[in-house]
Amino acid sequence: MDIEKYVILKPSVDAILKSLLASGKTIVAPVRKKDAVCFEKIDENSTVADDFVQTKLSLKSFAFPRYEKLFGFNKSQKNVTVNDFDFKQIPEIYLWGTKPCDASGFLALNAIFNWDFKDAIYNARQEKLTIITFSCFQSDENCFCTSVGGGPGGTAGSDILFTKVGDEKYIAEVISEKGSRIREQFSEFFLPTEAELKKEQYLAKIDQLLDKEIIKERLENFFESEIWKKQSERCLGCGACAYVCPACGCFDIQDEKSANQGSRIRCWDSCGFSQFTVHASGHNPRASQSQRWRQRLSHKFSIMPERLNVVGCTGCGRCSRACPVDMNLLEHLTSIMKMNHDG
Amino acid sequence: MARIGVFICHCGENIGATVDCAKVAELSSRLEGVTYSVDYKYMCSDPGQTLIKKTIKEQNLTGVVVAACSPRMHEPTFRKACSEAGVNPYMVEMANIREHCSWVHDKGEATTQKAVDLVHMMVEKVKNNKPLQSIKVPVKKAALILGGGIAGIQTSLDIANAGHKVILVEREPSIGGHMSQLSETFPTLDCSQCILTPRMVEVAQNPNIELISYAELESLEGFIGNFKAKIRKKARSVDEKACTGCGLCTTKCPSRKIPSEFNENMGYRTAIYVPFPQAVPNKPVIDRENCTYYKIGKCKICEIVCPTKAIRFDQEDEIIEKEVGAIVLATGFNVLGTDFFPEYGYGKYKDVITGLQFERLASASGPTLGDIRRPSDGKIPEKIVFIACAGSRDPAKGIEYCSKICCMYTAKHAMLYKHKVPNGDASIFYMDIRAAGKMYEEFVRRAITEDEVHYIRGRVSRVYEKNGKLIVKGADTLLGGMPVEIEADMVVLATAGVASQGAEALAQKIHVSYDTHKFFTEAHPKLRPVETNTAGIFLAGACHAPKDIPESVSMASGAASKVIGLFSKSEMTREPLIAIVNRSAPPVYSSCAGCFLCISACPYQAIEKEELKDHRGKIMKTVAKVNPGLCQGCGTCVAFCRSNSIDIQGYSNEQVFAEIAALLNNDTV
Amino acid sequence: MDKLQKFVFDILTSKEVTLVIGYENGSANKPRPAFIREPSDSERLVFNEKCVLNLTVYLGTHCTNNPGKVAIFATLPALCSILQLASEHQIQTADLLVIYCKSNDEFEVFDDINKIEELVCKEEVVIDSKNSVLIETISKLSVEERFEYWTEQFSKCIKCYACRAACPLCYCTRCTVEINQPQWVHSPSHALGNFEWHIMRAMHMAGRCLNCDACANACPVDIPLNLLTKYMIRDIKEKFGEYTFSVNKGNLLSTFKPDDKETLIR
Amino acid sequence: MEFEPKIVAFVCNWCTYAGADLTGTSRIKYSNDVKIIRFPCTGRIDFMYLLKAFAEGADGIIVSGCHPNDCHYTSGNFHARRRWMVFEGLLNFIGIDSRRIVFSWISAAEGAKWAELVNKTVKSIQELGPYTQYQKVAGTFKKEVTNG
Repeated sequence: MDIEKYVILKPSVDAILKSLLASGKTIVAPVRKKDAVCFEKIDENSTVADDFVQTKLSLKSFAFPRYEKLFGFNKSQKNVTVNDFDFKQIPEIYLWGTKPCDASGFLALNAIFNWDFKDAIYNARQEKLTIITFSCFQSDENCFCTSVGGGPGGTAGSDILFTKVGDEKYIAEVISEKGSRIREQFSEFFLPTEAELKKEQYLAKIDQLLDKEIIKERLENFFESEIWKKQSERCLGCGACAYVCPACGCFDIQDEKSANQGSRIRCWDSCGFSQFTVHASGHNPRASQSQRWRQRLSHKFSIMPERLNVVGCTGCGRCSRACPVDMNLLEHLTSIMKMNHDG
Repeated sequence: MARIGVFICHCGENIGATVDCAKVAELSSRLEGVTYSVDYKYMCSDPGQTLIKKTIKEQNLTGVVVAACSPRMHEPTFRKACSEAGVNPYMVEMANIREHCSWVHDKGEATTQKAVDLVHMMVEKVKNNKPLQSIKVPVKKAALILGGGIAGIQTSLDIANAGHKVILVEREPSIGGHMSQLSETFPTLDCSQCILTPRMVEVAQNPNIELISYAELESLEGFIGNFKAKIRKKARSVDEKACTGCGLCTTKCPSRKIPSEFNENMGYRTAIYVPFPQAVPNKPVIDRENCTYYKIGKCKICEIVCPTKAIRFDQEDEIIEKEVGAIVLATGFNVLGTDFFPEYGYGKYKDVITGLQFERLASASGPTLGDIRRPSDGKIPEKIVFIACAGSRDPAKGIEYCSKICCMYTAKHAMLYKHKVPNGDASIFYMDIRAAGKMYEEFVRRAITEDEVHYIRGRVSRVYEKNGKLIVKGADTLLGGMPVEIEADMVVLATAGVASQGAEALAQKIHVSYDTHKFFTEAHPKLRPVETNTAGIFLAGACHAPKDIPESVSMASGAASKVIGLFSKSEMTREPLIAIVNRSAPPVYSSCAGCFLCISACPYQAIEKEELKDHRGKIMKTVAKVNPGLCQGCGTCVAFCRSNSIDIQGYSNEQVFAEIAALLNNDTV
Repeated sequence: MDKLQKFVFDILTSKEVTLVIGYENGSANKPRPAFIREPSDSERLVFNEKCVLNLTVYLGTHCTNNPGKVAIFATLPALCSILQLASEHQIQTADLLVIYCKSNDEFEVFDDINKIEELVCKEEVVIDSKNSVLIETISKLSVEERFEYWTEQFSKCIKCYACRAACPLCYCTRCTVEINQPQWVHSPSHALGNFEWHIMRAMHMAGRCLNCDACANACPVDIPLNLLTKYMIRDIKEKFGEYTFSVNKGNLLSTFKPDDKETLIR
Repeated sequence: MEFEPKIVAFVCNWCTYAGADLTGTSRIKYSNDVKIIRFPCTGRIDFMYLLKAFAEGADGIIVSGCHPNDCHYTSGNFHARRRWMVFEGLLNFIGIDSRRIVFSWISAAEGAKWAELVNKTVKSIQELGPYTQYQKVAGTFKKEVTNG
């Protein structure tokens, strides 16, 4: 559907939140904890934080949890009963206060989980999410959404996007069916748009430093380049970057068992781990950290655009913030940009 | 898929009266992996074992759980029975439903349930058991004996007479050790040399014994059954083959005033010398420190007089390599010198001597030809005082232990003195008289009653010289600590027996443990007294702790029988319940990270470094390796290994996890 | 060029070493690891109080692959690390040049590990006051409250293993969490998996932890992991009298004294 | 009815297991809430086993082996002792109630002491009640897992 534009007043936005809460819906929103802002289930007394650049963790866990039980089994004496995944247990969640970069992250995940095999469980969780996004009016040196096709006011992946214009007013963009359902439910709040009102001037300023086309083209030719060794030399091979990334979809399957029960569990995994690609034989096609680093970048900026035609990065900058050794993604991509055509 | 048979034993009433065995069998049969379960009155009886064997064949079982008494009782029985029926013995486990269940709980549901739980645990364990083969270690049937004192001699003879090769290494020029220095021996007072020297000769003549004297162990590698020893044969400066032991050289040698070690420095010897007339081998040695030729470059008289031209001034130390299957340490002990005792004059007073020196005075072959004479002026002492426990049992002196032999030899000394100086006066200061041993107490009594030796219970605080006399100040605690002062002509200190010098270095060289006093430690204070913790290395005599002759000899024979036992087969068979460091195909080779901290955790030096090479022989990884010949299976390294690269067969991590899970999730049964 | 840069310039020019592992300024002027091979690059090097990352974590990988001698910037914990790694046979100290940095123009150079040990022996391993206070506060809680505290902290854990990757002493080629037969540690980041992981990690640091805080600094979700090992350092000092690093001493848990405390025996 | 705690005993084969055998031969009665897992030596007992036992639902744990200097392998129990001293400290700090873990030395001759230890332990665990706090945590891998 085409995006519908409205104007909505601050009190009305608060009212929507209140009445959603009142109607017993599960709302997940950013809340300020003592050390940081993080998304969590809120209630009437919670205060939603709106003055922060970025949470440590992305929102992907609400469609792609850190770990989830795919199925379980119980043994009693010699008979085994299997308990399949219970789709009914999946909660309906409103993600309130999502950032545009996180919202667009779901597009990357959707692509990954529906590329060849349609992942029923992921899709079911995704279905149950209503993503209510607020445009960014602040950013930091790690933000580069504009360089990967997004933006502080980007609508991709959201159901509704609110952009604060002045102190009392928001521009509301209704982007999807789920979005319009909310608009219909609270139609009295959604006022006709004002022609002269442009959200751009109210958004955070994030310069576009990269060209994803050029990067894609570079990566395709850089497979053998020395740059991977150089860039990854300090990489410790942990999973921090992948786990905070809104667009990383790699997972591992683990079986857990006790004497008389067990379960198959899907949990996050990272291409940065040395064990990620180890074969049963012991052979490891990506034996060195530089190969793993190359894989990470190629996958996000060349393979995914090529096969899923979406960039595997939303420019949220979390990986750069989380990295213990400052593997700054923007910096690395820039240096790749700067290199000549064939490495 | 596991096919496990469960066999519940009633043990007559022992289990049957408290546990509902039929029910246990019934419930066990429902356990996953259990194909058959039955209860029977006496599983360990012949019909019981036959029942098991029969079932194994009929049901073609892969594993067996016997629920009966303690595995410490019958595990071997049932493992043997099952292996006879074709099930690997290590696929058999026992659930202890007697000692740990029926005997300690009252009859009832709960007790029966516990029995089921114990069976459940073992069923889960067996599912994770792996068939194991017992370990075979080749054994080189030759023994290395270090030390040629009475203990070493006895061990050598016993092993040699059992038909095995023996290499006997002695540090001194001759074997014989301290016993050869003794005059008479308690409690029989027969002459020490008269009983020892024939044994020494036997050693020399036994074709199975290779005697290497004037030599020391240079290095040792390998493990039980397969040691490689390097022996340094010190330069004798004499060609042993050419030398006939005529002794002419020793009579002609010009440097004659060298204190004789054999006589505890109370007599003299020449620079080229044989320690004592009955020495074995009876070949002289040149003491290069004191030989004129080595000092100033001329003399060579011995070379001139030697009828067989056996003198070799240019001879050098020789390293001899030997392969042996077992080693016996018989390196003996030393006694403290008088200089250790400030209160008794720091050894300044010539006439304060040690017991060992007294032995030489009393010995017919000694410097005084058996007369008791004062070292200072050669006078026969009219009053003599013996001080027992000189150093021993004295924490202040750092020696808490009892030297064990002093009470007896002091009594002996007093007797010998009285026999030689009938009107002389002998007193003994003692703390307690420890005369535990056959005819020992009687011996001491004789000294007191027949030979009128004065026993004074008390310590001597001081000995000092006063116009030619030695004033011994002490107290008689039996007379309420009444001060005693004796003007003696001679004082004999029963100085403590201590570890022979070099014991510590040797222990470190061959990795055997030793106590704070540098005596070697036995593997178990009660049950393995002649073994060390290092498999294949045994102990004999006073290197383990001060001992008298009979004790040393019996310990020596004990060690010998251990060695003979080891040599009774060409392969040593060991239980495969040992630790193993994992190995896998390249490029991984092993998950061991090679920190080698396990080496320090292992009580048996069983862990070594192994270099894993690729097909070109290039070293890819250096990792830990457990030597199956040495590992005793305690599993300390397993629990220590951070990467869990070591596991132990029979108590593997998987087995333990299964046991824990089974024991705590009994809702299935 | 400050003294430190000059020194590095010289040893690279003279080919005494072929690689220098140090710090350079990264994003937002935060120091980050730098690997210098060209004398000209030595200008990039910095050293200041913000340089806390323990560079010895790179010694294993980067030294084995490097032709020639390696020089490394070291803080005090890094010195301990070098001793510990040597005692655990993880590094060849022969081809290592250690630059113990105090500031960008005050530093001490070691090419003999024994000299390092002499220096480290003099320095007691001390828990900084901030963390001591935290440890105190936690210790004062009831046992249930402590469990709740850690349950909450561990609930943040996403099992990214940055703590493991940043620790110089976590060098195992196959970590125990990667074993699933048997499942030593539940690998998903659920409550149990996280408890098992963090307890195991701490235990494996017993007597080895360098007190360098690399783990806590690396944690992307700010779990105060270092409190666990710092507490143990304190505890070990109390129970075994000392907490030192040595090339030949053997590890706390791989050695023993017959008269060790056994207050827990009932 | 009275709470019957689940208690696992990790014991060494040579001293405590034999001691428990002696309890049996001496027909000394004790609570059946304790079940024994046999190890060659206390040195073999990995600290993770204790966590696993709690995860599998144990309310209490007994760890027992040879008295110092009596170890069949001479030093396994010394190594174990250090391990437990350190582990106990860590568990306390993390809030795992070390009162639920009883460490003891019991020789092959101390059959009566074993019975005593078991009964004492059962009693003290009964006073502490079921270890729900840890079992709640452990539940996460047994029960259904929903959003992370």
